[in-house]
Order: sequence, then structure tokens, then C-alpha cells
Amino acid sequence: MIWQQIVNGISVGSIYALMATGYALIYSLLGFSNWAHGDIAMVGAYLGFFFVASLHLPWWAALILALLGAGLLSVISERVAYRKIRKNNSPTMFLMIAAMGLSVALQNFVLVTIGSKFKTYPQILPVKAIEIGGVYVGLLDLISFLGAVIVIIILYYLIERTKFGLAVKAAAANMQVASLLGINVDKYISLVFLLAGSLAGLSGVFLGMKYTVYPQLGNFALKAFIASVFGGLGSVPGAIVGALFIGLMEVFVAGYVSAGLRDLFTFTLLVAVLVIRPTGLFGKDIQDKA
Amino acid sequence: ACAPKADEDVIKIGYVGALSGETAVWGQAGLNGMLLTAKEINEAGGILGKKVEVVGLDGRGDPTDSVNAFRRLVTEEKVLAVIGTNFSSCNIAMAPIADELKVPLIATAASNPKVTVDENGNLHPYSFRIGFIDPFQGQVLANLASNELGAKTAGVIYDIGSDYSTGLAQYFEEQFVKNGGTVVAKVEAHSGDNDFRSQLSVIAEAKPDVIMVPWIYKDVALIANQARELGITAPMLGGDGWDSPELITMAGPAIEGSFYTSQPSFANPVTKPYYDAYMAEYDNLVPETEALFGHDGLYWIKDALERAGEVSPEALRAALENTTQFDGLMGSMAVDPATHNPAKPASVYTFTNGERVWYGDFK
Amino acid sequence: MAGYYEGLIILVGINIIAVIGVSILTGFTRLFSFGNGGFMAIGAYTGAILSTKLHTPLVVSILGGMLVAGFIAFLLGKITLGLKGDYFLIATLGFGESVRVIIENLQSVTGGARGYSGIPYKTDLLVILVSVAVAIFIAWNLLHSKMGRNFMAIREQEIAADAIGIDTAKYKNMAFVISAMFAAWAGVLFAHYFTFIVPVMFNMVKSTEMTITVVIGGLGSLTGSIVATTLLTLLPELARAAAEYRMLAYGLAVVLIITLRPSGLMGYKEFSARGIYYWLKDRFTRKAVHSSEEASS
Amino acid sequence: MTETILKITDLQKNFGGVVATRDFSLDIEKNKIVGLIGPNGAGKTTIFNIITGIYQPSGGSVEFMGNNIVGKKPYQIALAGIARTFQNIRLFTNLSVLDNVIIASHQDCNYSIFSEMTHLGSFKKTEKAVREHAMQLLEMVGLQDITNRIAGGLPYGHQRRLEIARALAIHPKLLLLDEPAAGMNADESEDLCNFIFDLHRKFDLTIFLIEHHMDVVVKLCDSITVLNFGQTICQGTPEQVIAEPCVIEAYLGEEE
Amino acid sequence: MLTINQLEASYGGIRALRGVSLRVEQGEIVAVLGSNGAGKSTLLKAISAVVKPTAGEILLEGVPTPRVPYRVVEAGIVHVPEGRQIIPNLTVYENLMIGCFLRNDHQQIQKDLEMVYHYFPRLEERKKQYGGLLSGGEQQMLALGRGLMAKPKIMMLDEPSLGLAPIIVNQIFEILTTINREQGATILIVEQNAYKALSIAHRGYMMTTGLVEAEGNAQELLERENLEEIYLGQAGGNRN
Ligand SMILES: Nc1ncnc2c1ncn2[C@@H]1O[C@H](COP(=O)(O)OP(=O)(O)OP(=O)(O)O)[C@@H](O)[C@H]1O
Ligand SMILES: Nc1ncnc2c1ncn2[C@@H]1O[C@H](COP(=O)(O)OP(=O)(O)OP(=O)(O)O)[C@@H](O)[C@H]1O
Ligand SMILES: CC(C)C[C@H](N)C(=O)O
Ligand SMILES: [Mg+2]
Ligand SMILES: [Mg+2]
Repeated sequence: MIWQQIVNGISVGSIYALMATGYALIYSLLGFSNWAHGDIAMVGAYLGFFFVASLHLPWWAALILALLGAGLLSVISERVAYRKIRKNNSPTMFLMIAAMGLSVALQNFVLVTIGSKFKTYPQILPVKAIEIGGVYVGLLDLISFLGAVIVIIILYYLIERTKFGLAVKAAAANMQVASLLGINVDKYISLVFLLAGSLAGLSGVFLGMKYTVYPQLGNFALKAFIASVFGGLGSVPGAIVGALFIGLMEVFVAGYVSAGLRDLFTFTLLVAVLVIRPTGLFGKDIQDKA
Repeated sequence: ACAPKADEDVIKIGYVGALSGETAVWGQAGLNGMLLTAKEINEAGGILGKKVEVVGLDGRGDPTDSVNAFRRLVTEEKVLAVIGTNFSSCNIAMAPIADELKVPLIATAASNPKVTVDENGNLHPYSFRIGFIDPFQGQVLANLASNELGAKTAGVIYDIGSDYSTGLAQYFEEQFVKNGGTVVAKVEAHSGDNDFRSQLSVIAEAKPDVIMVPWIYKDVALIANQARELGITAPMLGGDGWDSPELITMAGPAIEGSFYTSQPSFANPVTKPYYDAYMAEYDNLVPETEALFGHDGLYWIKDALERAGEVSPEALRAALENTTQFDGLMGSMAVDPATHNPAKPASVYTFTNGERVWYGDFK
Repeated sequence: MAGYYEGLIILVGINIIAVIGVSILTGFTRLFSFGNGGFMAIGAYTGAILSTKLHTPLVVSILGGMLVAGFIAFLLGKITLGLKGDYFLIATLGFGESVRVIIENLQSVTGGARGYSGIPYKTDLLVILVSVAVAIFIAWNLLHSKMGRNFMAIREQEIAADAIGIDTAKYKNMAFVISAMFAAWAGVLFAHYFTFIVPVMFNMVKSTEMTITVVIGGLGSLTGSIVATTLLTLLPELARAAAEYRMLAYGLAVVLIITLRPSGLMGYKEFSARGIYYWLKDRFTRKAVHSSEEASS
Repeated sequence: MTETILKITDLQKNFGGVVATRDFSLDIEKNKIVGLIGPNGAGKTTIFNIITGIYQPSGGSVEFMGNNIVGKKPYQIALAGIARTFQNIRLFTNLSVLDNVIIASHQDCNYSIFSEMTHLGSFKKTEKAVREHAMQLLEMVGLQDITNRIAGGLPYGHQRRLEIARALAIHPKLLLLDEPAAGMNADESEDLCNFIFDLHRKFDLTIFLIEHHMDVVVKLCDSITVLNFGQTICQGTPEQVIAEPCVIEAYLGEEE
Repeated sequence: MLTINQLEASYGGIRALRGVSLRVEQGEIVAVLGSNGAGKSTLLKAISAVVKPTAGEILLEGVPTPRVPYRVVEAGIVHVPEGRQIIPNLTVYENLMIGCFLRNDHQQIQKDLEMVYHYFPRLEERKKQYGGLLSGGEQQMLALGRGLMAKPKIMMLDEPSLGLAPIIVNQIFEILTTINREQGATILIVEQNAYKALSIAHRGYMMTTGLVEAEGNAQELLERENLEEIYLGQAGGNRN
């Protein structure tokens, strides 16, 4: 059974990872935790559902459209809410508060327009699992795990190895100076949101296929957020390690200790890690010089 | 539906339920049912010559909001009585308030014993209910497992955050053990967790004959799918939390061959006219069982007021308590004055070929 | 017994006391915490247990709740206040959720996830009015003295605060403890108003709501926080008829306020008759030319 | 009758591979104005940061009035009597000029917590005294007419003065100034010199300052220490130092 | 090359520029002098579109300059702002590379990088360190180096000597003369150190509270008796 639990843990962890990298992306580039990330994923899940179930598009077309849709929503939310806050030079915490407002608004918008009914994706993939020596691996899990790996490698490359990454980091640190260097700050930030939004959309579709679609689906992202803090805010590899770690730990605690105490373990461990490493496992801290 | 005039000629009845949130389908069905029934009663001359007016407020399935809504119905809308909610957790919170405000509160599907009788065994004089209680439901399920399915071992997965789920799991276990069975794996989880595979893996390891899943339909669908994904084939058992047409849509083949107990439902032919009226009124919206509670609740109040011959909360309370026979769409009921629980049969349903099928009624 | 409007006033009062705590912590010391729901829970359960098991008078229950919460906050602060920004926030969030989980698991004492009932009804209008008055009096005085100024120094420039001899670690912890005590105070009152409590009442959503309220009121304005609490408690309540749209409107309002009035309703200013007079005068006499662009450094 | 107020011995500070300070020793006598100059990145600010407890040294000791202060927290060092200003000005930006100084007077607010909660008892009297003292300080630095302005909106020169007033409010015995004349023109620098002389006289202050404006340093200082690569390369009176070839080579440049 | 006519700008009620006219010719070094608060930085900010002028015009080669900062850079004007505005969480190397964000001539970039390292060896030593961890003066060098990497038509420097050791100050002025002479760079420089600035400039402008008080050939200005007086008039008189 231990192997089964490890598979379970990795599968939960890879969904967390896909979301956590979205947080890491926005954090590393813009320095704030995008609380609405999960809700954008939720909208992505609805979009995918709509394209597949109502418009009967092939699954790949639906997936692409859902990604674009979520990306677009993310860009719009940046235009509407975050851009103004950045221009006001408000503390970055304000971005997070706005994101929280956005999160409530998105959830409830879906609630009043679509309703609270649970939607189930038509079974594109059979519920069936592949059995390997008594261990069952879900087909969907396998696909989402591979998806996560690919996406994450691309991301890492983008941030660390390209001019794009540099430009956005500069814009994040000081928009005025970045624009004085010839960087079209608004364009780059929109691009980041497009990317993060699509990533959210992708995880949303996976989540939706796995756990059905409903307005509060995005709340799932809290754990992903914690994973990204655990791994060090803004660090993509950290987010992945954090996510897999939390996924595994949850599964083992729920399976062998008590589901009721599961979150207690997660949070206690989180605090413990932060006390020892105040910026998470892989986070970096550039001290304020006197 | 706000109050136009605090008229002497109007009897206001409140409804509290989850009009928004995850289980809004139930709350809305309850309110719709009441509104439809009020119309019917008014067309037939009202209660004691007075018109009935229904005021619904959203309790979001949350104890705090439900208490707020209840208070507001009583002190602002000046309702005579309140029907709702369908959740034990909400009604356990509202019961002391009902006693304090001295306004009768009739729970619908809330089935935990503590809805009408507090921790220490004292009756909440103003709390009533229409449905059966969990000890009974648990007993029916355990007997079903032992006698009909021949199960010797059972696994249990329950929601530690819910009175309903923990209670039902416990009552099931008690009876199942009494019947000579063993609970080989009992695991807990939280609604909203979405992923139950680690707990289900523990159950899978124990290879039980049946699995008790006393959850709300949404979680049941997830549990069922994930159990099948882990290669578990044992039939699953559940209570009235399963009672929604949504379950089949969501769980599909994963739920085949499983059983649950619930109230007599729209499967019963006597409900046909009401069913049709409902579909006509609400654009072919398929009613949930909660709509029957709305219907029976309002008629029960009518019945009690007519027996009392007087319109006051106190008179209503007394008359409800002394109900010896009330025939509603969900069957006939009598109230036990010591516990305010009605004695009512439970229906068992199963799933075959993607359809929900009535399996039998149990007393 | 409490009528509906009376109930609303009580609810507003309870929220004001809790939010004052967050205002001190977040508005004046610039520490963002999502753990105050947890302290409210600690207060509520401690108070409830004192009242039901030991039959203590309300004042004693309140003090007991505040003491326990304050003590736990002190310990928690010791280990987490070294964390920065989002890390501190998430650590407190973790704490708040842990409190909930612990209460859920201490079934024999707390009734677990199913709640704790049978708490005597003691929080009436009078109790609330007195409590709120005392809370505002104390908070206002503290903020307008050495302690409040030290908090603000930390908010504005921590290194400089250190350099003028303010023990920043101690004062941060003090702000944290005080805010926990206010939260607990509100929690005890809440328990004795609802007479029934469940852990989910004090979950993360509660904590985030309080922080949002303070931000909307203006980080650094006590009166702003109070006004915002009143508005945000009453608006959804009064709009209950429009059940479905109220949370949507609430979410949008948060976004609008934070983008259009980034300093919150009040910014660093406090409400006062004089302030309102000058504001009106300003409105009608001067038309300032505003350059929309920012120039920094 | 000279008395050493600050005694730095063999101070060492590494940042990873970078050695910012190497075997730095210096004695500062009471009531003197001592200058610290040296090329950019020589480690001057680092020494200030070590003295004030912001950085922990990798080795060596710092004694202030006979007590070792290494390992003490920044606030403890400030309370012991060392005040400073910062190279990148650090005011309480959103607060008024007056509040900036009043906050720094917190040691003078010696009322009880009860009095603080109720504003009864000695509170009013103490607050009044603190306010008056703050006003005096502001008058001294010439900001008495703009006490209600928001600190962050002041011109650069005024911000520097305010930072000094704030530092004085903690009743320091030793004042550390990190490039007080940065961004000032020749004339403003001269004003600043006079102002620093004033302070020095009125408060019996010992002053330790970092500066790149040589005219300011030469005018103010009793003695100067020159730092390069974290090490002292020369020490002496201003006249001696500016004539020293190695100082000219490493720091001043040929021309002057 | 750059012509500014009657430029006005204000912050809220404060009028920082009240009609400034100025011109910079191809290949020139022009110095703008003036006391604290005279509006020098505001002038540069207005040119780089960080501050919106309320009146007047800014023409680059006869065409009005764009009104968005990054487009101004695209048009060829680079502004090295006051007070070491480097990016703290990028390394020294990354900070330099972001300076040539708009350029694509990789080989030339490499050469320029070597040139910057040559001028400021300290930067090469620290190339992997985060910008935020540099000493004040090192940050100033980095800001300058970053400006050099942009290779603009016109480089605008706001107090480049702030916080630098005298030897580096001399060096910087030498570097500016060199790139002006060898590469024909056009430079608009704002300085507190009037004598230094004028010693390398071709022409100079003297500003007081939002107005140009005097202008002319650098040599002339240097020799003018009242250079000091203009400062004194400004610096708020009461000098004991
Ligand atoms: N926190 C740190 N981490 C790494 N290196 C640092 C840190 N602080 C300073 N340094 C390095 O130590 C050296 C000394 O820095 P310091 O700030 O003391 O210089 P300084 O003498 O004050 O120079 P300036 O005159 O330019 O202000 C510099 O090379 C700097 O890059
Ligand atoms: N962001 C701002 N908000 C309000 N007023 C400002 C702002 N920036 C500058 N000012 C004011 O505009 C005027 C001109 O400022 P500017 O910074 O252009 O002067 P400067 O000549 O560059 O001075 P310095 O030599 O000190 O850098 C000053 O009175 C200043 O107080
Ligand atoms: C609707 C039902 C699932 C409610 C359940 N009987 C309860 O008591 O909570
Ligand atoms: Mg320095
Ligand atoms: Mg300037």
C-alpha cells in the first residue's frame, strides 16, 4: 500500500505544483501573491467544460480555448485591478487585497450566472487506471503529471534565461526605472499575466476533470499557495518541491494518522520550515542595506 | 418577497435554507415548493380564512448565517413559524434561538437527534422536524448490509466536519456490529478536500464487503469515482445526503450497485400532481426531495393551526407537538411529544443501469 | 431579547472590537496577519467554557479569553515575527487554520467540528455599547501615545526605528498580542451572543475579511476602520434580499476601493468634526491642479 | 584628559567571499569630530553598520564607553547613546516632521502603561514636555516653521536636517553621520558645516562622519581615517591626510 | 538636436518648471546647474516623459518627443536618474544587460560591456553580486554603466557624481569627455558640482526655481562673477 500512497501523493502534488508555479511566476516577477489565481483556474475549468460539453469541441481545441480564455481573463484582471494599484505606488500587499476581492467577485459571478450546480466533464478519459503491480495509477494523473513537468521546464527557461525574464524582473523591482530603460512595462506585465492565467487555466481543466467543476473549485489553490511559500516565494523549483512534498505528506497523514490532523501537520511543518529558513526552502532574500 | 403590510389577514411563514452555495439546489427547491404550496393553499381559501405568505432567506448552509436569517425572519418579518433548514449543523445552532424567541422551527431533512433534543437530553420545545432521524437511518443501512447484502465486513469513510456524517457513521457501525459484522477500516476526511484517495487506499487494503459513505452527493460522486479508480468494487451505502438527481450525472457508472436511504420521494405516485405542478411552475425544473418538505411543512402548519383554531406561535407549537396523524406527500406521521421526532418509514434506493431504482421501504 | 436591528448593532459592535485589533496590527504596525480569526476562536471557546463549566460572570470570561489568546499570541509572535511580509502572513494563516483543526479535534472539550452549544446569552446591547466604548477608548489612547508612535515608526521604516532605540521585536510582538486580545474579546462576546459556536465561524475567511476591512478603512486610521466595519457588516446584511448578488458586490467593492482610493476611505487621517469641516471647505474653495504622474525618489 | 568614547579593535567583516572590513582599529576620543573617508566600497558604511549593530562582525570588538557592544541589538546600542543617520535617508516618510522627532523621544515618555491606556496621570504633562523638546530640536536645525509638513515631501537638504534632529532626540553621546553633505552644492555644504559645529558645541557631542566632500571633511574634522579595501591606509589631521601620497593615489586623485 | 521651448510642469500646486527653454546640439555636453529644488531633475523627468508637462514643447530633431517613457528611450534619449536607481534583485551583470535592452547588436554589446568594465573595474569584480548589496558609490557606478550600455543619441545624467569618491568623480568626468570626444556622444548633465560640470561642458544653463537664470558658453559662465551669487541667492540667505 505504501507505493499506492506514494502514487496518490505525487498525483495530488503535481496538481498543486501546476498551480504553485503560477503563484511563483507572478511572485517572482511582480512580488505579490495572486490570491485570485485559483479562481482563474476555476473559470478555466468552466470554459473547458463549456467547450467540451456544450459546444462539443474536440478535447484539444477545448483545452487550448480554455487556456486562452483563462489567460485573457487574467490579463483583463490585471488591467482592471492591479495596474492602477501599481501606478499608485501602493504597497504590494494592496495587490493581494485586490486579488482577494477579485477572487470573491469571480466566485460569486459564476455563482449568480451559472449557479452552484456541479458540472462533470464528459468522460474523455475513462475513470480506469493503469495497474502496475497492484498499484493503480490514474490515466489523468499521468497526463497531468507530464503536463506539469513540461510546462514547468518551459517556465524556468523563460524566467532565468531570456531577456523577457530580465525585463519583467526589472519592471517588478522599479517600474519607473524599467521604463527609463526602454522597457514597455505594461506590455511585459500583461504577458506575464497571460502566461500565468493560461497556466491557471490548464490546472483548472485538470482539476475540473478530476474533481468536477463548481464555483469554489479555486479554493483548492490555497494549498498550492502554501506549497509555493514552503518552497520559497518566487522560486519555481521551490514551488515544485514544496507541492510534491505537501502532496505526499497530506496523503500519508490522512492515510495513516488522521485526516482531521492533516492540515495541522501541514501548517506546523510550514511554520517550522519558515522559522528555520525564513524565506522557504529555495527563497532568496536580498537584505535591505542601511 | 418582502412584507407589504403587517396585515392581520396574512399568516407569514419563513423559510431558511441554502439559497446559495454548494447545495443551493436543495434550498431553492424547498423554497420553490413552499411558494407553490402557499399558492395552492391560498387558492383553496387559505388557513382559517387568512392568506399564507412565504418569506425565504438565505442561510447559505452555514450555521451563523442560518441563525441570522432566522432572527431576521422572526423579529423583522414577524413570521409565525419557520421551516428549514435541511442541515443538522444549522438546526442545532438555530434550535436554542427558536426556544428563546418562542417561534416554532420545523426542520426539513436535518436528521441528527440533537436538532430537537439537546446534549443533555432536554427537549427544545420549539424545534420540530418532518424527516426521520439518523439512528433510524443508520439502523436501516446496517440491516440492509447484513441481511440483504450479506456483508460481514464494512469500511467507513466519514466527514469529521459534519454532525450528520459522524452521527450516521456511528449509528451504522453500532447496528452493524450488533448484527455480527466487523468494521475493518474506519477513516475520516473533510468535505471540500476533493481528494480521498489516501483514505480510500486504506479501505482498499482492508477489502471490506461494503463501504459506508455518509456524505453529501457531491463528495459521494468524488469518493465513488476515486474508489473505482483504485480498483475498489465493493458496493457503497449512504443516507439522505445522496438524494439528488445530480448524483447519477456526476458519478456515472461508479455508483452502480450502491444503495442509500432517504425519504419517500417523488418516486411515490401520490406525488405526481405536485410534481407536475412544480414542473409547470418552474420551467421544467426537476424538483429535489426538499420540495416535498416544503410542501408537507406548510400543510402540517395548516393542519396544526386548524386544529388549534387560533393563530399564535404558542398555539401552533402545542398543536404541532400533539400531532397524532398528519398525512403528507411523504407519508403519514405522528409526533413523539418527548423528542418531537416523527415516526416515519425510510425508503431504500439503488442504482442499476444508470437509473435510480426504488428498492423498498423500511420501518 | 435581541430584535433584528439590535442584533445587527451587536454584530457591528463585535466586529468593531475585532477589527480594532487588526487595525492596530496592520494599519499602524504594517504587519499583515491572517490569524486573527484563530485568536477570536481561542477567545470564544475559552470564554464559552468558562461561562458554561465554571459559571463565571461575563467580565471574567472576557478577561480569561483575552489572557489565553494574548499568551498564545506572545509565544507565536516570538517565533514568527522574524518572518517578512507574505511569509509572516502565511505563517499566521497556518496558525489560524491550525487553531480550527485543533478545536475540531478536541472533541471532548470543544464539541469538535459540530460546535459548542448552550452558552448563556449575555451579550446584549448594553454590554456591546460599553465594550465598544471601552475598546475604542483604550485603542485610541494607546495609539496616541508612545506605544502607538513606536508602532508607526516600525510601519514607516523599521531600520530607522531600531536606530533610534525602539525595540522593534518587542513592539511588534506587543502589537501582535494586543490585536490577539482584541480578537479574543470580540470572540467571547460573539460566543455569548450566538450562544452556539463552531470552528468554521472563525476560519480563514473571517481573518481575511477583517484585514480587508482595515485596508478599506485606511491603513493607519482607527476611525476609518470603525466606519468600514460598520459599512461592511451592514451592507451585506441589508442587501440580504439580493442574496446572490451581495457577495459579488462585496468583492467588486473591495477591488474598486483599493484601486480608486488606494489609501482607503481615510488614509492616515482620523474622522473628526474639524477634519470634516476642512474637507468641505477644501472641496468648495480650491481647485487643485493634479498631475496624474508620479515622480519618485 | 582625553577620554576614549569608542574603541574599535581588529574589526573584520566578510560577506561571502567579499572582505568588507579587515583588521580595522580606531579609537575615538570624547568630544572630537572624526572623519572616515575612502574609495567607494571601501567598507565605511559597513563599519557604521557594525557599530550600530545592524551587522555582526566576523571578528574584532567594539567598545563604547568601556562596554563591549558587539552582539547587542541595534536598539540597545542606540539606547546606550549612539545615534546615526543613513546614507540613503530613512525618515518616517508619511509622518509629519514633528512626529518624526517625537517618536525618537520615546525614552522621555516614561509614563506607566495604565497612564498610556487612559491618558490620565502624568501622561499629559510628559507629552507636553516631549513636544516642547522636539520643537527645540527642530528650531535648532531650522525646521521650526514646517513642523506639520509630511517628512517625505521635504527637499533633500531639509530631509538630512530632519534626520539629524531625530537622531539628537535620543540624547546621543556619539553621533554617526553617513555622507551628510551628499547632494548638496558647495554653499549648502558650508551651511551644513556650521550647523554640525553648532551641534557639536551645544550637545558636547562626539561626531564620527563619512563624507566624500573633502572641503567638508577638512573643515570639520579633528582627525581623519582613510580606508581602502577595508583597511586603514592612513590616519592623521586633515592637513596630513590630504598630503599623503597614498591617499591621493587611492582616493583624491592627482588634480587637487 | 534637442530643443525645449517654454516648458512648464508642476506637482499638485507646486510649479517646478515655469517656462524653461533650452537646446542641446549634436555632439555637445550641456550642463544644467542650480541649487536644491531648482527644478533640474524635473526638467529631465519631463524630457523622459516621467512627468507630464503642462505647457511647452520638447523636440528631438524637430519632432515632438513621445509621451511614454519607453518610447522616449526608443527615440534615443536615455535618462540616468538621480539617486542610484539600480535594480536591487538583479546582479550587476544583469543590470548592465538590461541597460541595452533595446539593442540587438550582440558583438557591439560585448565590446561596450568590456568598455564599462574597463572604466569601472569594481563592477567587473562584483558582477555576480546583487545590485542591492553594492555600496552606495558602486551603485552609482552601475547606474552610469547601465546608461552607457544603452548607447543613446542623447544621454541625460542626473547628478552622476553624487556620493562618489573624489577620484571617481574626476574619473567620471573624464569618461564623459572621452565618450563625447571619441564617440561623439551628446550629453545633458545636471550637477551640483558646478565647477566640475562646467569644466567639461561646452555650454551651461543656470536654473533658479523653475526658470533659466543664465545661459552661455561654459567658459564664460565659469568666469562670471555671479556664479556663486546665484547659488547664494537661492540657498536661503541666512548664512552666518
Ligand atoms: N550585505 C552585503 N552583502 C554583500 N556584500 C556587501 C554587503 N554590504 C556591503 N557589501 C560590499 O562590501 C563592500 C563595502 O561596502 P560599504 O557599503 O561599506 O562601502 P562604503 O565604503 O560605504 O562605500 P560608499 O562610499 O560607496 O558608500 C562593498 O564592496 C559592497 O559591495
Ligand atoms: N514628487 C514630488 N512631489 C511634490 N513636489 C516635488 C516632487 N518632486 C519635486 N518636487 C518639488 O519640485 C521642485 C523642483 O524639484 P527638483 O527635484 O526638480 O529639483 P532639483 O533641482 O533637481 O533639486 P536637487 O538638486 O535637490 O535634486 C522642488 O520644489 C521640489 O520640492
Ligand atoms: C440534506 C441532508 C444531507 C441533510 C442531513 N440529513 C443532515 O442532517 O444534515
Ligand atoms: Mg557608504
Ligand atoms: Mg534633482
